[in-house]
Amino acid sequence: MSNLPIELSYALDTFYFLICAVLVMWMGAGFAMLEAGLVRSKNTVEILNKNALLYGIACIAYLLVGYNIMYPADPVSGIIPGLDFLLGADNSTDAVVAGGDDAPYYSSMADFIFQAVFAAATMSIVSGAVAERMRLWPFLIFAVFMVSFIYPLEGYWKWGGGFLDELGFLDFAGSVVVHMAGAAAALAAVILVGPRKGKYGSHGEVRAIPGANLPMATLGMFILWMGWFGFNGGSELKIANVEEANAVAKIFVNTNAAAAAGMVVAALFARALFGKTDLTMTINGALAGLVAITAEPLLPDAGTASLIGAVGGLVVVISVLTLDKLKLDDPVGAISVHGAAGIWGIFAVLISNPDATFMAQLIGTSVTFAWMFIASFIVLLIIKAVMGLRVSEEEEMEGMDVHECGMEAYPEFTSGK
Amino acid sequence: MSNLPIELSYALDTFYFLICAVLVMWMGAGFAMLEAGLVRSKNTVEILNKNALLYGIACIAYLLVGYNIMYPADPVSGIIPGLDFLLGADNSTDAVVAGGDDAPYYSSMADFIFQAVFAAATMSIVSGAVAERMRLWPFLIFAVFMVSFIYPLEGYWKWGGGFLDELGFLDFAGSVVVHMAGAAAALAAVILVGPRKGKYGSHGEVRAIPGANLPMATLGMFILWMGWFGFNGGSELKIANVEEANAVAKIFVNTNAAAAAGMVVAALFARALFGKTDLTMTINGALAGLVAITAEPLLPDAGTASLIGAVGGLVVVISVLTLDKLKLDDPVGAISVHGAAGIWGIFAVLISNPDATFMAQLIGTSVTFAWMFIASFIVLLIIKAVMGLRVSEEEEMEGMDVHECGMEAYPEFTSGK
Amino acid sequence: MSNLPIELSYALDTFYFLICAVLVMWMGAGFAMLEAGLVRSKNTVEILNKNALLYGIACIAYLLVGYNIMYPADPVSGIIPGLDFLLGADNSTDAVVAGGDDAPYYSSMADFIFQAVFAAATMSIVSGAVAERMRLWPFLIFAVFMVSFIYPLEGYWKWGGGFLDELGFLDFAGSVVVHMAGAAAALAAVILVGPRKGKYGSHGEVRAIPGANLPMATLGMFILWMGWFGFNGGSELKIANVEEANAVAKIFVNTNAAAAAGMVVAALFARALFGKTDLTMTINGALAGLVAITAEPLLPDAGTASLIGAVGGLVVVISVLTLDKLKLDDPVGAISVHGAAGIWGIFAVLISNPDATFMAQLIGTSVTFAWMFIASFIVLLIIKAVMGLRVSEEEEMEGMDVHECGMEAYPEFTSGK
Amino acid sequence: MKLITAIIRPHTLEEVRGPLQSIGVSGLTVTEVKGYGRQQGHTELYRGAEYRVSFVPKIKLEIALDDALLDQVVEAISGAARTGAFGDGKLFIQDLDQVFRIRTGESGASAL
Amino acid sequence: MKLITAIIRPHTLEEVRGPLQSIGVSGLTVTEVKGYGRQQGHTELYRGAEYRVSFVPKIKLEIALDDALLDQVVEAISGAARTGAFGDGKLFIQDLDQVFRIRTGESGASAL
Amino acid sequence: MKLITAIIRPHTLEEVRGPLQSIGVSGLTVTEVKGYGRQQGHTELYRGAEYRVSFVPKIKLEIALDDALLDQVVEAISGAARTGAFGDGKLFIQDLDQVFRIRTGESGASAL
Ligand SMILES: Nc1ncnc2c1ncn2[C@@H]1O[C@H](COP(=O)(O)OP(=O)(O)O)[C@@H](O)[C@H]1O
Ligand SMILES: Nc1ncnc2c1ncn2[C@@H]1O[C@H](COP(=O)(O)OP(=O)(O)O)[C@@H](O)[C@H]1O
Ligand SMILES: Nc1ncnc2c1ncn2[C@@H]1O[C@H](COP(=O)(O)OP(=O)(O)O)[C@@H](O)[C@H]1O
Repeated sequence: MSNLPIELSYALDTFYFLICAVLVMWMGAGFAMLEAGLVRSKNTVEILNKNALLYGIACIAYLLVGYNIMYPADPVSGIIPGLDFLLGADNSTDAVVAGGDDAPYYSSMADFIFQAVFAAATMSIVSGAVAERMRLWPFLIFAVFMVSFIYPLEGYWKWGGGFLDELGFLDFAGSVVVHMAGAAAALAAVILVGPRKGKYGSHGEVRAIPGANLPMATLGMFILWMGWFGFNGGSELKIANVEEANAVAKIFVNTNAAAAAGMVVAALFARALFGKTDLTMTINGALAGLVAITAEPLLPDAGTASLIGAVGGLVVVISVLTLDKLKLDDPVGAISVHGAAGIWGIFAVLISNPDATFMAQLIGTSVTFAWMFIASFIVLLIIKAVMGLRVSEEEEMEGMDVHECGMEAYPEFTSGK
Repeated sequence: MSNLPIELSYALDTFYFLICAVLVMWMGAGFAMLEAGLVRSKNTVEILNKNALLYGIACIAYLLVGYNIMYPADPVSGIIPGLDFLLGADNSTDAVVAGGDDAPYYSSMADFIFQAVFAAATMSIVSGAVAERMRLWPFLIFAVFMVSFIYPLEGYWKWGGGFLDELGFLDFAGSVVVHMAGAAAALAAVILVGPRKGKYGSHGEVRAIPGANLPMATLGMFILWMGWFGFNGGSELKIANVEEANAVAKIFVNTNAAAAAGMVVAALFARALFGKTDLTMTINGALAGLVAITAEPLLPDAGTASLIGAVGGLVVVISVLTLDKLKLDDPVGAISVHGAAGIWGIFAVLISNPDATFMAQLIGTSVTFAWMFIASFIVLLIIKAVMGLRVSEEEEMEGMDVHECGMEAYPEFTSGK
Repeated sequence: MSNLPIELSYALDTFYFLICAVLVMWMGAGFAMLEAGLVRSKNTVEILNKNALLYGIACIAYLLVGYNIMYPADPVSGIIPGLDFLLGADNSTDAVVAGGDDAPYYSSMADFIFQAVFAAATMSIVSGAVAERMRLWPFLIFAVFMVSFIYPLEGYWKWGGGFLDELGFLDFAGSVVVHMAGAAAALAAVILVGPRKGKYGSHGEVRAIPGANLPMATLGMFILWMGWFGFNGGSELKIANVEEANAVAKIFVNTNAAAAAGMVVAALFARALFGKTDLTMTINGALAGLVAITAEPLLPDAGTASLIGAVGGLVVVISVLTLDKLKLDDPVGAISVHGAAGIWGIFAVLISNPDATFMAQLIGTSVTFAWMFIASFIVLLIIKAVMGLRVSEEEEMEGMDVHECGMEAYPEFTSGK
Repeated sequence: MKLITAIIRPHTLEEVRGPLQSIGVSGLTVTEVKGYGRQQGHTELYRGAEYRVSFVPKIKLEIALDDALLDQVVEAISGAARTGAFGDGKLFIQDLDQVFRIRTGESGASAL
Repeated sequence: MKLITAIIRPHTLEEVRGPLQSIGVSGLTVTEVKGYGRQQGHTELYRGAEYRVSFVPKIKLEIALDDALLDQVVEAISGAARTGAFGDGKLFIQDLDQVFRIRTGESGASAL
Repeated sequence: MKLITAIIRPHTLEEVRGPLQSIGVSGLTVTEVKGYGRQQGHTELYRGAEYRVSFVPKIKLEIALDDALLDQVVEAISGAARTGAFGDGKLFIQDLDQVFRIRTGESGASAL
């Protein structure tokens, strides 16, 4: 009975963790809706299949091996983690009530699922960037490698206590560890598969390929925004005392403020540039604000958080336009949202966290980028050699849905385009 | 260590508040989907932009000044609050564990975000009513004023401890303070912008203008219903003891019961009137049930709550038909759902709350309505004079999406209508 | 003050229960989206009306009488419960802090709403199976009987402490008590209303009738997956100590793992069979994995949970193909997902729960199936005699939306099909 | 050569196809249209306001064919598309000056 | 008999219908089409890239009628569909060899 | 005057437009249609049941033009729309009695 408060604390922290995990899991639906809304109708079933299956594959791969690589029981060195499979037993009541600094204060199962949904989110970033041309199963095979090894290894370097962590690299909830990492892999994939047919004209002009269902894309944004409360809020890892509860609440406020500011600024900026209020930029702006604040959602006050998000909103618009100039075709803006805004976010840590150093942030970002880009590039190259990455020209013209999935997304509405 | 229970209590209350805030934030998506489903496809991108951006603007405006007006540290009088900006520091552990009646029992940051999403919800009500003809940026500028001053002031009068509160006006979670207030502003806007072209025939006949995507609208209803658990449940403000936990649970039960009854009764009533089961009335009925119970979701038993919701379902159907007779064009039924059912709800408090008086409810409702309507009317009149409120006839005919947003919602499906 | 920990424990358990209830309520939206996506556009408004109204009716009917039948205060025998109406008072603080084994540890109102949303879910299963031909109001009248008596009675036999429970029948969160039960009722309805016109050719060939909106169906899957964390996680009934918190966390992990495995395996299996990656099978696979693990989500380790889900994914694909061979027309695969995978799930309990016996599982399943099927069949037969179950051939050809609801789901897009 | 334009009920399309193929019609073009004739639409309802959907969904078939097939095709379509109720549709026959097959450049009857 | 094909602005459809009915046009077929003439489309914008929507949505009316009604109908459509701006549309007149009513099998003018 | 009706593959529309404009075709009307000729559709799959999507999406172009332009336009469309595989499409040529421009009331060749 006298242990009840400690047990309650453990239970509350576990519950908080589980709810945050559910919110992050829900982001899978957000990515699916966002991407399904921003591709053409003829590639919609395929992108839905990708988003659903990548989530499933990520959960399995991370359970099997990814989690143990990222959080090894017994790491070999700051660079090389160990290798282990599946999950161990959960904490015993005795260990919990024993107290002391090392006593576990939440379920390790809750920890696992929270980490697993992060891995899935990283992979979701890639699917949008290669939409409408990368084949389904080569993509899913890449997902296996990505979630089993590529992502967990860099995750270990920072969050698993590896060398980037020791170096003082600071990334609270993953502006770089998750978002830019996903964007780096996406960049490798985009370079390897090339742009969609017809995206860039022979005279270098950029051709718009409008998405088929904008309400769906907007729903995706709202879902991601909602899920981000779990993403950042859960990354505090504890809520069960006054200080921690305040911290989580502040993270909620800052996350929301950054998203709001990123959205409004991107919309205003797009309007100034184009003369119209581009809804896809409104959406990308909100997401960029969220990515930008993710590296440090706790220390800034709400005003500063708004500014960090606002700059994210500017960055994403510029990045979208720039990538198109570079003929890097990213149908949903994933590289801009998660990559460009992620890099901004990681350096924005310097604004509010006195422990952050420019060099550590730079090294952490560079190392993560290099690893994610190169490792992804090599794995994709091998898959390309073995089975090919891209659909045939005819399949692309007629749509991946019929060829890969034997089905149309909107069989009663779709026109012959 | 002996303070652990108090700290836990604080953490649990804060967590509960944050989760409720997430649910109410999610209502933003609900409004967006509801409205995007009930307008024509040619105005869909614009209404999505409105719903997304108004949420962002509301969060920023409420952070900057609205929150401080609604909950002033140092009010001038029962009518006039103070003026202050941004947020202060959160509660210290010492203040919390000190105990006593005044000791804070949840994070003030959590309080802020919970209040902020309420402000956004109030604004969301307006967007639906003026859909398909009010221009985007004039609307968003109105949102700035609405969330910075107009809504917080009346909010202060009741929830901030102002004169309506002292008067004994009772409105638990905002049937009037939020919902009817939003509807009053919407009414002012509807009067000023006028009906959609073609809505009312020259011989006074009412023409149907069907919404383009009914599944989306239904999703919106479900999202709002889900979010309402946070809206009403969070308004109990505390959960961390037996009595409060019971109270929150009862609020959940009653909220759900009222929505269910409102929905079923509205569907039956519509079927009796029209001979068909009108899905838009089913949707509006559920929302009306929710609005009706919002003023007092705690005291009635579940049976009474069902009755209150059921009457809400009747009220909304009658109100929709009546507004059309009055040539007040409200494409989504926002004024009926939030205004008419809100007024019913505020008087339904008399059924179960012995402290409620007819006069207090009447004065509270009248004052809130008058303020919201007149203040909104004046601000909108000024915006109208400066930049105009309504799109040109040509823009209206061709759709706001292309003109305001340069984009179509369903570019591959939309016909030439 | 010294009671604070006990009160906190009560509050935490209540809060956990309420959140789980919200997640299960949200499954109503999941079913609505899934079904609205998988029917033809001409029957979409009707299926949305069905899903919305059945949820409302279920909540009311369960409140009025269903809950008391399922959990009688004073049961007559192991087979016959009592009859009682509405809800009693909630637990007093005194009773809670008194402690002891019988002391209530969460709000009975929270219990009610958690149970109510389960009843609604059971009914939702039926709506998908009879989509596109069973008339709206006969269906809703059936829902009244189903949620008032048919489901609560078998619920009493197991979860209310009736004879199946005493027999040692084990069904943690309802693979059989909820899912197979719903499927059995659906089967009765499918047999009585017959297949959709044109589904089966005169030479026995099976004709595909593609759903109109696959993104919507995919969203439905994600919503259901999300809601299932509440469905299974809440069925642990307690979280407020180390052991229980670990249990809930493990249930989350296993639920997710089973869904992931079911999805991936069904997709692979469908690809092997058909040469294409059938999105509807991906979706059904995930749901089958969820149904399969529902009977015992706590005891298996995550690897075993994955296997249980994986087999669920195989089962559902085979079942979908088999039902079509038997000319049992189930447009959304409800009987396969909830029935076939539910039966697999109930026997999979034998794998990890040493207390389970084959005989008890068999008897429990058979009794539940027999009761649900026969009782539903009889009630439906009576409704059929009184008012008919099925739309006329002309109504079916032109679509139920115009005839039953006077409205089209996508008036601007739908073609003349 | 002739061009037959047939306006038929959407759900009779499948019934019409078979006979046409057995006659030897080598191709046809389908358009979703709306129209009215003696059949005058129906009313729908939206938030209590009735509105006439005055144009009923129909399918338009266009078939280019050799004069020799004309009567048979008219017969076949009429037979398969008739239900006897208002709304069964119309057949319009026009002269066709010339036909080209894009793939091969053939023209005239051999291009049909 | 003649077949009039009119390409008009979508929102003028309702204005055109009334006059046609009073003249005695007993049926018509509507198709959603896109096109350009002197009116040359407009630009939309997507993620910063402009693109021409070169084809403007139009409504195509097809009306089979007796030669006697031709002038009146041309008049009526022209009058109701004219706004005076580019994009008002075109009328095409063709000969119609034969018409059949599927429901009854009638042919010729009585089938219109 | 002639009316050319061309049934082409959807994605060749953009290739066809340019040449037509250089020839001096002043307007055209586009309809989304489905059809079959030698190209016979494809199968899709839904929940294990195969089904033929027998009609392939096509684009129908209608161009009213002066007789003088006819050959050039036939040439231009054939050239730009040809891939050499089944499904390239057809061209139908019909006489056009009369044309009116609604905006101005002009008729005949000057209305094209
Ligand atoms: N005179 C006409 N000109 C063009 N299309 C017509 C005409 N009359 C009928 N149609 C087309 O044929 C369709 C079916 O006509 P319908 O109502 O069946 O006439 P009826 O029953 O008198 O034969 C109409 O929806 C319309 O699309
Ligand atoms: N030569 C033509 N052949 C076929 N359709 C045409 C032709 N010219 C115009 N159209 C159709 O008529 C519509 C309206 O043409 P419009 O721009 O109004 O020409 P104008 O203003 O010169 O009369 C176009 O969108 C197109 O669909
Ligand atoms: N006889 C015909 N009458 C009407 N339309 C036709 C005819 N033949 C072909 N078409 C149209 O032309 C399109 C292309 O035909 P296609 O398969 O290319 O024939 P081919 O390869 O023999 O030229 C078809 O989809 C159909 O829409």
